[in-house]
This record gives sequence, C-alpha cells and structure tokens, in this order.
Amino acid sequence: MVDPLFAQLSTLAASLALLFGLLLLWRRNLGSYVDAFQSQSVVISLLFCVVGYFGEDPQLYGVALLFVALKVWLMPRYLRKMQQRFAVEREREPYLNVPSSLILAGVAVILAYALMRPVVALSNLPTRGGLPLALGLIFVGLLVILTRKKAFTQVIGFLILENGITVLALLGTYGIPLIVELGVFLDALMGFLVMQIFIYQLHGTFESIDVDQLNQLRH
Amino acid sequence: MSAVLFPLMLAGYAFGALAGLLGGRGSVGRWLVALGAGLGAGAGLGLGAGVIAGGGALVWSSPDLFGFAGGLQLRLDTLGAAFLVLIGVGAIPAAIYGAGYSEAYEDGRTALRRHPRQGAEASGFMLNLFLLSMSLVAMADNIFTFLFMWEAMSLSSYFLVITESSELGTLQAGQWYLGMAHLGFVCVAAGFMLFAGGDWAASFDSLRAGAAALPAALRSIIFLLALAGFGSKAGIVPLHLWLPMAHPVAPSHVSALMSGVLIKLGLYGLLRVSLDLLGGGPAWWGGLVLGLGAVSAVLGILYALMENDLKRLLAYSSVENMGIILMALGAGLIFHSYGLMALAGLSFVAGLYHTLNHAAFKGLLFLGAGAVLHATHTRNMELLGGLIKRMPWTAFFFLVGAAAISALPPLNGFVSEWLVFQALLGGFQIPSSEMALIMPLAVGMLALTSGLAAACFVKAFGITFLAIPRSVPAEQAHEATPAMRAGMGLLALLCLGLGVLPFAVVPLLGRVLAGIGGLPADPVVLTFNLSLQMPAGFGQMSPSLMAVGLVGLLALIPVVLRMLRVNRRLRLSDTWGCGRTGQTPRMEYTATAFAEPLRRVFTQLYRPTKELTIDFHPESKYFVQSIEYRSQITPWFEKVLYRPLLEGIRFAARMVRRLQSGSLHLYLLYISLTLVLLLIVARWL
Amino acid sequence: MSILLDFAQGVLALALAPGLVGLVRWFKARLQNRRGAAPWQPYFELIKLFGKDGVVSNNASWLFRAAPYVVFGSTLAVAFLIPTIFAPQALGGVGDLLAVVYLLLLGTFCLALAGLDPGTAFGGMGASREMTIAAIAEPTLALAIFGLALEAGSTNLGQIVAQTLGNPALAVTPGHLMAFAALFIVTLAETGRLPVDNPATHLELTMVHEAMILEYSGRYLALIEWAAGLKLLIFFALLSNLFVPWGLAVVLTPVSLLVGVAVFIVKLAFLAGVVALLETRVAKLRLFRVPELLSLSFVLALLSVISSFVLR
Amino acid sequence: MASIFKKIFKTGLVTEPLTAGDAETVELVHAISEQTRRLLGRSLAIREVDAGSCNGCEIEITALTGPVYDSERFGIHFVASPRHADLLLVTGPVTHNMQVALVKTYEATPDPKLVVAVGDCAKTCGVFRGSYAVAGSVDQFIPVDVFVTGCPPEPNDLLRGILAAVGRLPGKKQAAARGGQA
Repeated sequence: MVDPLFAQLSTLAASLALLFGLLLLWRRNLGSYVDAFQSQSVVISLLFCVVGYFGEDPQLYGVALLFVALKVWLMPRYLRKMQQRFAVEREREPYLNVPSSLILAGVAVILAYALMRPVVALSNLPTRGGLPLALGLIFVGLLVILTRKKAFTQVIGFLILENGITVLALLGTYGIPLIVELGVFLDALMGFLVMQIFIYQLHGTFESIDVDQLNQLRH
Repeated sequence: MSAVLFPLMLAGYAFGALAGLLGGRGSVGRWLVALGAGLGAGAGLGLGAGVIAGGGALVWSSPDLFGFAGGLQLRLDTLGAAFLVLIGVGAIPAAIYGAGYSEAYEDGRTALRRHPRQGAEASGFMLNLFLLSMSLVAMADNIFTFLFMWEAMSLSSYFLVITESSELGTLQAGQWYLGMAHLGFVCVAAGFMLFAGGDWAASFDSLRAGAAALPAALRSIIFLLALAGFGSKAGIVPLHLWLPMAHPVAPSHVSALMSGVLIKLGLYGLLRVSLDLLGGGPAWWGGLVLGLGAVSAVLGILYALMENDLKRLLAYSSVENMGIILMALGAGLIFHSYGLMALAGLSFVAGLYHTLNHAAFKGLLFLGAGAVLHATHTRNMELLGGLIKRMPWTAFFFLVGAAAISALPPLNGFVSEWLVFQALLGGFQIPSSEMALIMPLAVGMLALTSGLAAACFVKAFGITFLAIPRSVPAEQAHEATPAMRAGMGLLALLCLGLGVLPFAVVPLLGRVLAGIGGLPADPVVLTFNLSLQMPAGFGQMSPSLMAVGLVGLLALIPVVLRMLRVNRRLRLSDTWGCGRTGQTPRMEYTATAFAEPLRRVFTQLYRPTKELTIDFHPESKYFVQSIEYRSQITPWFEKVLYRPLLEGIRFAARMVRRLQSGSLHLYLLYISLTLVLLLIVARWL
Repeated sequence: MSILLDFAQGVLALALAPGLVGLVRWFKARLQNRRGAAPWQPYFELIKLFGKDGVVSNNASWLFRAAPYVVFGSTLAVAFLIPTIFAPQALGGVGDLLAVVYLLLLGTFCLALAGLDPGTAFGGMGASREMTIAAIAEPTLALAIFGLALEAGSTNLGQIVAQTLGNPALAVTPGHLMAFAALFIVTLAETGRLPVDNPATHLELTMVHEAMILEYSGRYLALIEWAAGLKLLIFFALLSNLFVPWGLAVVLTPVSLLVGVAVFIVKLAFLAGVVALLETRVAKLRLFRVPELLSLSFVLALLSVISSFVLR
Repeated sequence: MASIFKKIFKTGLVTEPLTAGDAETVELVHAISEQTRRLLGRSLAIREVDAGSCNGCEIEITALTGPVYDSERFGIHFVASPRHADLLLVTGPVTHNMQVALVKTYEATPDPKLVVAVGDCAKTCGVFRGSYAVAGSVDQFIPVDVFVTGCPPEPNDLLRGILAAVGRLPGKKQAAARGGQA
C-alpha cells in the first residue's frame, strides 16, 4: 500500500541532511561550511520532490523550486561573497573542541530519538523514520550556534536549524500550505539579511567576526 | 569431601599464621608460611570447585561462638564457592611467590631500599589471617558473620599494606585505605540494618524471605547503600581513590592479592545483596551499575596511561577492569529486570569470567612488577628499561600478562571481553528504548577502554622491559628467584589455560548463578566444535581453534620461508639513529612521551598543569642555562570531590579541637555533664 | 573439502595483497600525471627483500625478531576468517567480527613493542602514535560491528553476509550507509592511509606506521610490508563484502568461485581507486586533528546503530 | 574539489616516454630496467645521504622522482631508512660533521649494497677542497662503486650511474655469499 521506497528515500534524505549538519561541526574553514549548507539544501529540495511525488501533492514541487532558488542559489551566493571577504578567518578555537562537540551532537541525536519515540510509535506516516533525524538536525544547528565563535558560523548554524525545522515540518505534515511556507521563507530571508548586516557591522567595528569581541562593549 | 576440606582449609591458614608468628626469619619460616597459605587456599579451591561441580552447599554453624549476635553461621553456595575458587587461584601463586619475595624483608630491609630498616615480622601471620577472613566472607550466612569477617579482612589487609611502614607515604596510603574501608563498612552495615530491621543476627535466609515484602523505596535505598559500601571496596570511580595509593606500597604479592581477589569481594557483596538477597530490582539499578562501570573503566585506564609508577599504573588498570566487570554485571541486572534471563545469565557469566581472568593476569602483572621492584628497587618506569635481557623470565611472564589484559587472542582477557561485548550487543532486545539506547554507548566505551588498555600496556611493558636501561639499577638488575618465577609461571599458565579452554570454564560459571534470583541454569551451551555459542543468539567463536591456528601459522611461516630459500643471514649493528655518533638512554622515548599524544587528545579531561622555568645566562637572555618543565595531572575527582571533603573534615576537626584544653577538670566536667544528660534522657525522653 | 577451500581463499588473499598495494600506488601515480610502476611492483620488492641480508640492532631483544612473524601470522589468520571469495564455512565458527578486530590488534600490539625495542626515538614515537590511533579508532570499529550485528542478529561474518544478500533493501538504509562511511574512515586510520598517515613519507617526524619499522630490514621487513598490504586487503574485503556482498560465491562450484574471484578483484580495484582519489585530494592531517576525524566516524557509527534500532 | 581533478585530467601524463629524447637515453633506460629486473628483482631502494653538498645535486635527484623522469616506473624508489635500502646515493664533499654519519649509514645498510657518489664534490671535493670543514671525498670513508660526475649531474647521468653500479652487483653478491660461508 505505502511504497516502502518512500520510507527509504525520506529517511535517507533526512540522514544525509543530518550528515551535512555534522560536517559543519567537523570542518574549520568557512568555505566548507557554505558547501555543506548548499549540499544540505540540495538534499532537502530533493526531499520536497520525493514527498511531493509520493504524497501526491504537486504544490510541493513549487516549494522545492522556491527552496532551490533561495537556499541553493541565493543564500550560498551571498555567503560565499561574505566568506571571500573574510577569507582569513577560520573557526580556530571554538568554545567546545571538535571531538567533544561531535560526540555531544551524537548524544543530542540519541536524545532526539528518545524524545521522538512516542511520536514515531504513534504515527503511521511512512516518513516517520526521518522525524528524529530532523529534530537531531535542529539540535545540531543549536549546537553550532552555541559553541562556535565566528558570527559567520552562527549564521550558518541558524540556517541549518531552519533547514531542520523545514525537514521536520515536511516529514511530519507532508508540507504545510504554500502560503505559510512562503512566510517562513521570508522570515528566514529577513533573518539572514539582518545577520548579514550584523556581521559587516561587527567586522567594521572590530576587524574581526568573532562574537567574543562583543564582550568589549560592556565597558 | 567437604567435611575434610573445610577443616583442612582452616587448619592450613591457622598453621600458616602460627608459622608466621613463631617461625621467625630465614627461609624455613618463609616456606612454612607459604605452605600454610597454599594449603589453606588449595583446600578452599577444592571446596569451592566441589560445590560448583554439584557437591551441594556446605553448612556449618557455631551458635556458641559470638552467641550474642546469633553466632557464626557459614553456608557455602555456588556463588560463594566461585569466589572461594577465586581466592584459591590468586592465593596459591601469591603464596609461592611471597616465599621468595619476602626474602627482601629479611634483616628488616624493604623492597624499595637496599639499606636495613625497621622490618615487618607479622606479615606472614597477617597474610594467612587475610586469606582466611576473605574465605569466610564468601561463606558467611548471617549479617554478623559477614560484617565481622569483612572487618577482619579490611584490618588484616591494612596491616599488610603498611608492611613497609618505614617508607615515606606508606602510612598515609594505609590511612586512606583504612578510611575508605570504614566508610564502606558503615554503608554496608547501614544497608544490612535497614534490610533486617535492626536485627544483627538475621540470617541471609530470613533476609531473602523478607525482601519481597519491603517497600520499593527502601529496597532501592538498601541497594544504593550496598553499592556505595561494596563499591568502595571494588574501586568504583569515585570511590577508587585508595587503590592507586594502597596497591603500590603493599608488598607485591599482597598487591596481587588485593587487586586480584580482595576488590572482587566487593563484587561478591554487590551480587549477594542485589541479586540474591534482594532478588533483583528495577532496571535503573542495572543502568546505574552499568554507567558507573563504564565511567570507571574509561577513567581508570585513562589515568593508568598517565602513570609512570609501574604499580600505580597497575592499580589504576584494576579500576578499569572492575569497571568492565561492573558493566557486565550492570547489563545483567538490566536484563534481569526485564526478564531476559538468557541474556542476564550471559552477562553475569561474562562478568564472573572477567573476574577470574582479572585475578589471573593482574596477579601476574603485580608479581612481575614486584620482581622488577625487587631487582631494581624502583617503581618509576622512567628509570627502567632493558630488563628483557636481564630478567628474561620475568619479562616473558609480564608480556603474557600484558597481552592478556589487553584482550589479545588467544589469552583469557580476550574471551571474557568478547563475552561482555556479546552481552552488551544483546541489548537491543530490551523493550524500553531509553535503556536500549544506553547499550551502544556502553559498547563504545568498552571498545575505547580496550583500545586504551592495549596502548597502556604497550607502554608498561615497552618502557619497562625493552630498549636500553635508563639507570644504573636497571642495568644491574637480576632475574627473580625461582620461587617468584614459579608463582608468575603458574599465573601465566592460567592466563593461557583460561583463554584456550573457555568451553570447560563457561558452563561451570553458568552453574554459579543457576537458580539465584531466578536465573536459569547453564545459560551458555557448549557446541560440538569447541566454540562458544550463545543461546541468546549472537556470536560464535572458538579461542582454542584460534590458538591452534595462530601457533600453527607461527610455526609454519619460518618453515615455508626456509623451504623458499629465503636469505636467513643476519648481522648485528648499531641502532639506526640517522647517523648520530652514539646511543644513550636519554635518546629513548620515555614513558611520559609515549603517553603524550593521548594526553593531548584527552586534555580537556586531564587538564594538566604546566610549569616552565627557564634559567637564562646573566649576560644575555639568548643563552639558556637550564630549562625546567613540570607538568602534573591531578585527577578531577580528587579536585572536585575529595579536596572539599577533606577540608570539611579538617574544619570539623579544628572545631572539635577546641574541646581539648588539656585541663583535667574540664574533662571531668565533660564526663559529668554527659552522665547527667544521659540520665535525663533515659528517665524522661 | 570446504576447510581446504577456506584455507585456499586465505592464501589467495595473501597472494593478492601486494598487488592491491601496487594498484593503489599505480592509481596515485596516474593521478599525479606520472607513469608509475606497474601494479605488480610490490611483488618484486618483496622478492628482493626476502633475498637480502638482515641487519638487527644490538640493543634489540628476541621480541624484535619474533614480532614480524606474529604480525604476519595474526594478519594471515584474519585472512582465513573473513569472506573474500565466499563466506568461510568450516572456519566460520573459529572467529567472528570481534575476533577479527582483536586479532588485528594483536599485530598492532606486537609491532608497537617492536618499535620500542631498539630504543630509538623514532620507533617509540611511531609506537606511541600507532597505539593512540588504534585506541581511538576502536570505539568506531566496535559500533560499526554493533550496527552490522544488529541487522544480522549475529556477529558471525557468514551470517552478516547472508542477511544482506537475502535483504537487498538493507544495503541502502541510512544505518548501513553511515556504518560504511564510519568503517571507511577507520580503514584509512588503521591501514595508515592519507589523511591519517602518509604511506609514502620520508620525513620521520610525520610518520606513524613507517616510524615503527625503520629498524627492520631483509626478510623481517618483507613480512611486515606484506602483512600491512594484507591488512589493507582485509579492510577492503570487509568494506566491500559486508556492505555489498553481491558477487560472493554462495554455492561452491568452480564457475561461481571464478566469478567470485573476478568480482572481488573488481571491488578491490574500485576501492583502491577511491582511496587513490582521496589521497590525491586531501593533505595529511596534523596528528592532533586525527581524533577529530575519528570522532566524526564515531558519531557516524553511533547514528548508524541508533537508526538501525529505530528501523528495526 | 572538482577543479583539481579537472586539472589533473587535462594535464595528462607528463612522464617522458621511453621513445622520446636522444637514442642514448632510451638505450640506457631500457638497459636499466633490464638490469634491475635481473639483478634486484626489478626493485631498487635508494637512501640518499647528503654528506655536505650545496644541494644542487639534491635538486637533480628530486627531479628524478618527479613526474617527468619518474624513476618509480623502473622500480627505483627512495626510502627513509638505510635498513630498507639497496643503494646509497651520496652527495657532496664529506664534511667533518657528516663523516661519522656517513660511515654509520653505510654500516646500517644490509648487504648486498651499493654506493653511488654523486657530483664532482663527492669525487674531488670540488670548490670546497681545502675548506676547514671538509674531511675528504666520499671514497676515503666508504667503498664507492660508481662516481657520477657533473656539477650538478643531470638526471640522465644519475640513471646511468645507478645502472653502472647495479652492473657491479653480481660480483658483490657472490663475494658476500662466499663471505657468508666462510
């Protein structure tokens, strides 16, 4: 009745998305962050199509297109521009070192599984396998924001978190109405733009995009 | 059979103890002590083996002795018998070894120094008393007997620890040990009191019968008290502090006994109370034990890696191995609580097997470390090296122990770690997802532990025995005496035997817990082709065939190479050092350097303190006269847990000291006030 | 009969091992726009080394001379236990996947001791690094095994293979893919390939595996090099045959065995190409960033186990 | 990531094929691969010893391993330890500082072994002759099989020198065998 392929593909896509999120915790140079984010967005847009095809909701193709335009093309483009401008900056000394944050991410995903257990057990959606992974991705995004020092990385972390929410919504409800989706995208775009301005300001003031520098403002 | 063996055991220990008191110095006295201890331990071993093999439980009681507390009551069931066997396995080689090792104490010398100092005459007596009290702990059948023997065991081992009391730090280590032992004793006693409702004389049978009627919260409190009390003996992190202090300063055969046998009795107590008397509990009991075990295992081996004192390293590694055993037991308790009896049985067998194995290889390693200490008068690995050429037998035996503890096939550590892995892998059958998700983490921790253990023992063996000697004493080292070699040889054989013949041992261990706490008999069956196979359905492996294969290949390779007419000419030459003129020991990798990468990997845990002093030339700072670099690691639990505790105690002690004025009148006042107060309390309250 | 075939497949693995090393080198040479030596070059090197005299340090003990035999013997023992052309049947009960891991650890252990034995700084350095990497790679290995065992219900290699063969959908589950990725990273670490260790380095300070064997010469060196090649082959065989078991001979007829050999060689060549591509692309990681890579593989393995739990 | 591989495939093989260049080299190279195949099982491990050279020779030796000359295709490769080596490639005049090291390296190399001294300095001490730092030419300290002259010698000369040394090997092998029996 329900195509097992659907379950397979959606879980696969969700876990790939999570993998790209983890890559963010592992790498240090800002350029690879953009790559990871872009690849993740590609996977998610494919997920939109998969859900659209199996869930028989043609509207989702449109959302996928929008998603591609925004997150595969537009945002990475600006991110790259920004990254080239701050090319010297690397995520040298995060608050939490790489192995610890990776293992913490692993624990966060376990937590996500434990939290989603009742939901997964109750639901009979074919996509339920991916739900904990999406929640895990949200946690990973939070972890990036919390543990990394560069404002740039935090923007990426925010975008990853946003992607996680998108995946969760997509897998949980087969896509929310287009109009809501549009609003969310607009929100994300606005957030992105605000943070972009913030980063440029930060760099203008401190010659660095280290958020640590903000501590200086206390005096 | 048991009617003969039990008195024989008592008689053997009594004889050994008397010989220790009266036999005086000289080799006759030493051998008489060893004979007594060996006889007692051998009889105990026979007794235990007989009970496990199906001889029926031994019951003995003497209501008149200590009649006020219900009398001494002994009963040897299979669980106790397993630990009696363990005592025998550890004690016989240690006794033989001790006969040779104690020679160092003649004329009041100590192993650490060459010069005569104040000696220890009573150690033979204490050794026998220690073995006897341990044996009787495993046989105790009422609260009084258990606690009495437990205390006797702690005290006699305390006296053994401070044998070399003239050495700096020995007494302090002894005090730590005594303090921790009594802390544990208080917990255990409190647990039993709650269990029995204050009845000192309650027999274990009555406890078992009443356990089901206890409220759940009380049962959990009893369990926690037992875990803390027995855990302090077993060396669970953070109660393990006494192990790296007391083990190094004790005479080496005593260290072997303490590490191989004494701390295992903590496990015995834990199993006895939680599984047998309480009849198992909720899953979180097991989860707690598993978690503590995992933490102990990883932290134990991580701190062992950083040690340069050979015996301290071994002591920390004991913490690690107790952690592994506790992981198995914890998994067993979890499975037990979910009614997965086959898996529970497997876990307990794995834990017991590792207990036995640890007694064998850790005993062996401590004896080997003792031989090194005996020959070089130092435990500092940075001063050793090159001993493989000077003490070939000791080196070989130590290598066997090191390979066994690193779980390398075909030795015994491999088999028991394999069983623990198999038990943990069975964790997916747990219905509760929260508990089931713990299992992969436990597997990861166990694997990390075993990898780090291999690194640790490459360091322990490689730095101590290989390359060129780093000091004069190491250069002048001599081989251990025949008695010491015999003791080590026995244990090395045991390591091999337990590794190659698990199919003979595992069914017996399966019988140990049969029927206790509702476990089925014989959880691990023996299949036709000598391999271990679990009815719970996981892996299959045959260490004996693997051993045969490895030996066969090792024999075959040179033969094949010779048949192929491979060039076999060899020339001796200097070590290649990029053409530098000579080689000195200072060019070798040191123990500290060996562990440095891991110290950097886990630096967030170790948080080493660094201190760099550079002495410049007075004329110019471009000429350095000396550089001194110090780095130290203080275990965090010492920093976080014990330091505040000790400060609190010191503060309290200072407060109490105010009472002490030295005035006789004041003391008389205290006494009178107390008397009056007591009278008032007794009359009206 | 089947026991003879089991041994034959181990011997075949042994025979193929130098060729695999040569193939990786050939691929790499081509990617460096060089002509490179033919893939069978390592065979010539081994023959030459077997013909040369040995030089042994006069500080070294018997352990130094025994270690190459133990390293070679334990690695060869593993070759008899793993599925290369088909899943071993008679020998299948001798050791499972865990036994394989520990047998390989035995070789590492002995080699590390042998590195310390002559008393050089380099040998000690290599031993220390090798043991560090082996220790922190161990959890990933164990968890990847857990993931595989969970699906197959057994740690027996034959059963794992049979399970995936019988259930092709398993091969593309996220758990399976992540376990594969984790095991691939561990393969790079354990066999001393590039981001972790550079097999072609001449600079002692960057060495891991090479530093331990700087003292070896003649037939000892030949045995160690051969064993290292065999270890690479073993990991490749595990990667290819446990995750993509198609092509393994299920029935032991001459034709299926031949097909098995052919498919196995193709799989090896594919993995050799992947490793060569990777080694061309990446630079060696600093030693203290290796734990970061291995913690990534650990998290992957952990996720694979967890997703297997949920999808079970 | 993609760009580097695009570059690699666009560049293609740069190793000079055996048929290119002057006839002498071709012959030589053929001869080398024949010789090494027969005598050393087509595998020759070289340990380079810089006994005090100006590094001019090293640059040429490095070129030998590069993509253009690619000595690896003949089974000639450089190793990190003299224990692994069959041939020592010694450059420069022997300085006092490197004198012991050179002898030690020779001693550390297992038999049968060869020594090729590279560059004019190795033979005559070159412009460094008479310097207070120089102890002498290479053959004063270790037995040299072949001298390769040139300042610095070209990679082709190096190959020729290696070949000549390999040609001397059979005699050495027999001598070693006789020595072993005695």
